[in-house]
Amino acid sequence: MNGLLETVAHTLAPGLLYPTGGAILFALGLYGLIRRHHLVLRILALNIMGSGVFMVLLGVAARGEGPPDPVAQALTLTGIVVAVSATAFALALVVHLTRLTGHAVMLPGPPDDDAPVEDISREEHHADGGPADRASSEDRPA
Amino acid sequence: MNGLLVLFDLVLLAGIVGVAWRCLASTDLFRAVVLFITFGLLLALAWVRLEAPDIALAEAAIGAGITGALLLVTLERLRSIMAERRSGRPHSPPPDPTGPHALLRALHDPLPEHRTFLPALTFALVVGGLLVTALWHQPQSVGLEPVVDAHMDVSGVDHPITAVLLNFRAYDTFLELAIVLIALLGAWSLGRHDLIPARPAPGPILPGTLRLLVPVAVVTGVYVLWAGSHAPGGAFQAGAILGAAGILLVLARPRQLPMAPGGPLRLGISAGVALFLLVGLYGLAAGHGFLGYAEAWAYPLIILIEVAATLSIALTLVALFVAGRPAGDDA
Amino acid sequence: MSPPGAEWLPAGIAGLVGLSLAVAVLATAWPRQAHRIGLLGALAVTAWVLVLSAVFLNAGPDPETAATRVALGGWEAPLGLMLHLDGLSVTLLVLTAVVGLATSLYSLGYVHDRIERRQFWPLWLWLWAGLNMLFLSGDAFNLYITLEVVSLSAVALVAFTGTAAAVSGAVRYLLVNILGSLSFLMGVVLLFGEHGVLDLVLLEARTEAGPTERMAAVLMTAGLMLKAALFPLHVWLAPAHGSAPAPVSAVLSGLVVTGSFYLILRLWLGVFAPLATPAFGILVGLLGVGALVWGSLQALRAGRLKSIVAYSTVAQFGYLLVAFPLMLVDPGTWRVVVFFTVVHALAKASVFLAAGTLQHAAGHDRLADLGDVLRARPRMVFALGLAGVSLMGLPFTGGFIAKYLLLEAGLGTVLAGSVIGVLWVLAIAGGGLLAAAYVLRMVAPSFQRGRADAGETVSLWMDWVPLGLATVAALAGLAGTLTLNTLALTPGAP
Amino acid sequence: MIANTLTVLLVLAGLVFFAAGTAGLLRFPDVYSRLHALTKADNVGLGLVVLGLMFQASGPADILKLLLIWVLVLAAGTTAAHMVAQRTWTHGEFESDR
Repeated sequence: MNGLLETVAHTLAPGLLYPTGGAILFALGLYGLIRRHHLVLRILALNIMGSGVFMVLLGVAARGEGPPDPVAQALTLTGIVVAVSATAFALALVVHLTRLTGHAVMLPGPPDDDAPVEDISREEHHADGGPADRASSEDRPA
Repeated sequence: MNGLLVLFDLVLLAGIVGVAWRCLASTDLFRAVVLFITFGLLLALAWVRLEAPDIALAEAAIGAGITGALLLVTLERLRSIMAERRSGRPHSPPPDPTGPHALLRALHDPLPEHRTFLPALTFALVVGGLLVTALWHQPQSVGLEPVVDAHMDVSGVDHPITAVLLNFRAYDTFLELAIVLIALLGAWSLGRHDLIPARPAPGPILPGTLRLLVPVAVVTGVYVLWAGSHAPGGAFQAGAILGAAGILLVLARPRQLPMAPGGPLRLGISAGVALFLLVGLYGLAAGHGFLGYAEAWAYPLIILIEVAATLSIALTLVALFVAGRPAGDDA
Repeated sequence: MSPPGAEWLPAGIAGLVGLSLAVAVLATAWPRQAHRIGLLGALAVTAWVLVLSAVFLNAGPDPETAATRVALGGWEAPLGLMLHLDGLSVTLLVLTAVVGLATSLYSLGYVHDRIERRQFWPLWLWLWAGLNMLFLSGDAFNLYITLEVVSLSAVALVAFTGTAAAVSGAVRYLLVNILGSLSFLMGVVLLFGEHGVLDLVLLEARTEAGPTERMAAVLMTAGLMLKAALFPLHVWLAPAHGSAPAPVSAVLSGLVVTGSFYLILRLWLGVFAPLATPAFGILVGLLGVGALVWGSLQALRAGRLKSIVAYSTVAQFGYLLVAFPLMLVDPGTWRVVVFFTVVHALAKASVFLAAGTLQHAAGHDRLADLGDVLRARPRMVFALGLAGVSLMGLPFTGGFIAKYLLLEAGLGTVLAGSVIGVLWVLAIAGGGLLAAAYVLRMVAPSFQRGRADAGETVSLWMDWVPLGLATVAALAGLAGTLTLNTLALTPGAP
Repeated sequence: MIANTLTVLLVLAGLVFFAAGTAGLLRFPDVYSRLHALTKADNVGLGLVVLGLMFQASGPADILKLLLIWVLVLAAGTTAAHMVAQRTWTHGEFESDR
C-alpha cells in the first residue's frame, strides 16, 4: 500500500507529470497531423507536437531538488523561435499555394507525365516580370 | 500545500491537452486558431510552474502572440483569396482521389479523413506509450546546472539563461537568428506582398490606443532587453514585443503600407546576424575562439549583439506578418 | 613535434564556418551583387575546404580523440559547443565543395533573371553554409539547428520559382522536414534527460542499450529517414526534387539528402552503436531491397526526365540500407557505404544539371519528345551517359568500385554461412541491372534516327558544367583508396 | 499577517468577478452582453487581484509595475471590446456565435 502511494506521489511530481503531458501532446499532434488535411490545421498540429517536445525538455530540466537546468531552458527558447520561423514560412507557402490552386489541402504530387515544370532559365516566361506576378496567370490543370 | 499544487498541475495539464484536442478536432479554422492561441497562453502558465519565467515570457509573446497574429492574418488572406476566386473564375475542384492511378496516388497522398482514424490512433498511441515508458524509466540526471553555475562569474552577465544563450552556446543562438532570417528570405522569394486584407476599423479608438500603446511597447521592449542580463528577459522576448508593436501599426493602416526602401530594409533584417558574425570573427582573430569574447569585454559585446538582434528580430517579424517582399526590395 | 600546419587546424575549422556564413550574410545584405559574391564565395569556400583537408590529412587527427575538436568561444563540452572534424566530415565537406562549386557555376548561366537571382543566391549560400556546419557539428542540439538551417533554405529554394507544382512540392517537403526535425529533437531531449550532456563524444561514452536509448534511436532515425527519403518514408521526394529548378534538384539529391544520411551513419557509428542487433540489420536490409525494387520500377515508368532521376535517388539509397546488415558482419563496410554515397552524389548532381540543360533547350523534359534535342546535343548525352554509367556501376567508374566492394562484403557474409546474405548479393547485383535499364531509357532517344534540333541556345556554363561534374564522378574511382584511407581517420572507425 | 489576509481576501474577491465574467461569456445570448460581462468583470476582477498583490510587493517599483499592468490591460481590453462590437454592428455576428 505504501509502495503504491509512493509510486503515485512520484508520478505526480512535476518532474514526471509534465514530461508525461509533453509525451501526450506529442502523440496528439501526430494524430492530428495524420488525420487533418487542411494545411493550416496540419501546421497547428506540428506546433502542438513541438510544444510537447518543449514540455518534456522543461519538465526533465525541473526534475530534482536544485534549480532547473538553464541550458534546457535556453534550448527551449531557441526551439520556440525556430518553430515560429518555420510556421511563418509555412503559412506564407500555404497562402501562395491557395492563390495558385484555390484550395489549401495537400495536392497529389505531379503525376509524372502532365505536370508543368517551370523552367526559370528560359527568357519567354518573364515577359510579365518577376516570378511574383505569375501567380494569377498560372494554374494547375485539374 | 503540495497536494494543492499537484491538483493545480493536473487541472492545468488537462486543460492544455483538452484545448489542444479541441483545436485539432475543430472543423472551423477560426475556432481552431483561437483555441491554439489559448493553448499558447496555458503553456506559458505551465512554464511558470516549471520555474522557467523566461520561457513563459517568450511563449506568451512569440508562441501565442506573434504566431497567433500570423495565423489570423493567414486566415483573413485565405478568406479573401477564396472570395475573389468565387466571384471570378470557376473554382477548380479538389483533387480526385479515384482515377486512373488511384492506388498509386494513395501511396503519395493522405487517405480520406474518415479512413485514417484507426491507423492514426494506433500510431499515436504506440508513439506516446513508448515515449512515456522511456521517460518513466529515466534516472535523474544532474544536467548542466552545476557546470553553468560554476562559470557564471566569467560569463559577463548575471542571468544564467542569457549566459548560455549569448556566451556558452552563442553558436546556437547565432544560427537561430539566421533561421529567422532564412524564413523571411523564403517568404520574400514567393513574391511581392499585397495589402493586408483586414477590414479597417473606423473611428478614433484604435489610433488613439495605438498612440498610447506603441510608445509603452517600445519602452517595455527596451526594458525587457536590458533586464535580460540579470533577470528573465532578453533579445528574443524584446524583439517579439517590438515586433508586436510594429504589427499593430501595420494593422492600423492596412490600406497604406509604407513603401520600405530596399537597401536599408535588407541591412536592418541582417544587422543582428552580421554584427554577431563580426564579433565572432573578431574573437577568432583575437585568439578567444570563434564567437568567444575576452572576459572584460563580454558584457558590452553581449549587450551590443542583443541590441542589434532585437532590432533585426522585430523588423523580421513585422516583415513576416506582411509576408511578401516589399516593392522597394526589387529596385 | 607535430606535423606542419597542425597548429592552424582549429582556427581553420572555425574559419570555414565563419567564411561560409560571411558569404551568406553578405549576399543577404547586398542582394544586387549576390551572384558575384556567390561566385567569389564559392571559389573561396572550395579553396578553403581543399586546403583544410590537405592539412588535416597531413597532420592527422588529434591522437587522443582521433578527431580534431574545436571549442567554440573557448568553452569546452559539456558547457560549450564543439566543432568536430574527422575523416568522415572531411570526405563530405570535400564532396559538398565540389558539387557546390559546380552548382554555383551552373547557376550563373541558369538563373539569369535579375529578380530571381536576388532570391536564389542568398538562399543557396545559406544552404551551403548550413551543410558545412552540419558536417562539422559535434553537438546533438546544434545538429538540430543546423538541420533546420539546411531544410528551411532547401524548401525555400524548391518554392522560389512560384509555380503551382513547385509550391505544392515545397509545402509537402516543409511539413515532412518539420516532422522529421521534431522527431529528431524529441530523441535529443530524451538523451539529454538521461545523460545531461549534448556533446556527441560525451554521449557516446555514457550510452548503453537502455529504454531511453532505444526510443531516442527510433525517433531520431525515423526523423532522419524522413528527411533522407529512405524507403518507405520517401514519398515526398519525387514531387519536391522533380519540380525544383535544375541546380536546386542537383543540390537536393546530391547533398541535402546525403546530409541526413550522414547523420544517421554518424549516430549509429557512435551513440547508438550498442543498439545494433542482427535482427534489426535484417529489417533495414529488407527495407533497402524494397527501395531498390520500388524506386527502380517508378523510374522505369516515369515519363519525365527529372522524375526518372528523382526516383533513381530512392532506388540508389536502397543500397545504403542493404549495406546495413553487411556492416554488422564486417564493420569496415561503412567506409564503402560512404564512398558509394560520394560517388552517387556526384553522379546524381551531374545528371540533374544535364537534365536542366536539356529542359532549357527543349522547353520541357518529357522523355517521349526529347529525342530531337538529345540528337543535337551530344555533349549532354555524353554527360548523362557518363554519370549514368557510374550509377549503373560499369567497370572503371567510381560506381563500379563502390558496388564491387559492396558485393565483396555481401559475398563475404554468404561465405560466412549467412543465408539471407544471398538476398543482399542478389539485390546489389539486380539493382545495378535495373539502374542500367533506366539510365538507358534516358539516353536511348539519341540512338534512334530522327530530326536533330538543338532548341534554345544555352549558356557556356550550362553546356560544360554537367560534363565536367560527370567526369569527376566517373574518375572518382581513382580516389577510392584515398577516400577509404581518409575515412579510416574517424574515431571508433573499424 | 494582516497583509497576507488582505491579499487572500482581495484576490478571492477578484476571482469571484472572473468567475462571473466567464459564466456571462458562456451563458449570455449575444455578443454585446457577452462583451459587457467579460470586460466589466475582467477590469474589476483584475483590479482587485492587482490590489491584493500590492500587499506582497517588495517596494514601490513593484507596485508601479503592477499598476501599469492593470492600466495596460484596461486599455487593451477596451480597444478589443470596441473593435469586436463595431465589427458585429457592421457585419453581423459570426455563425458559430449563435
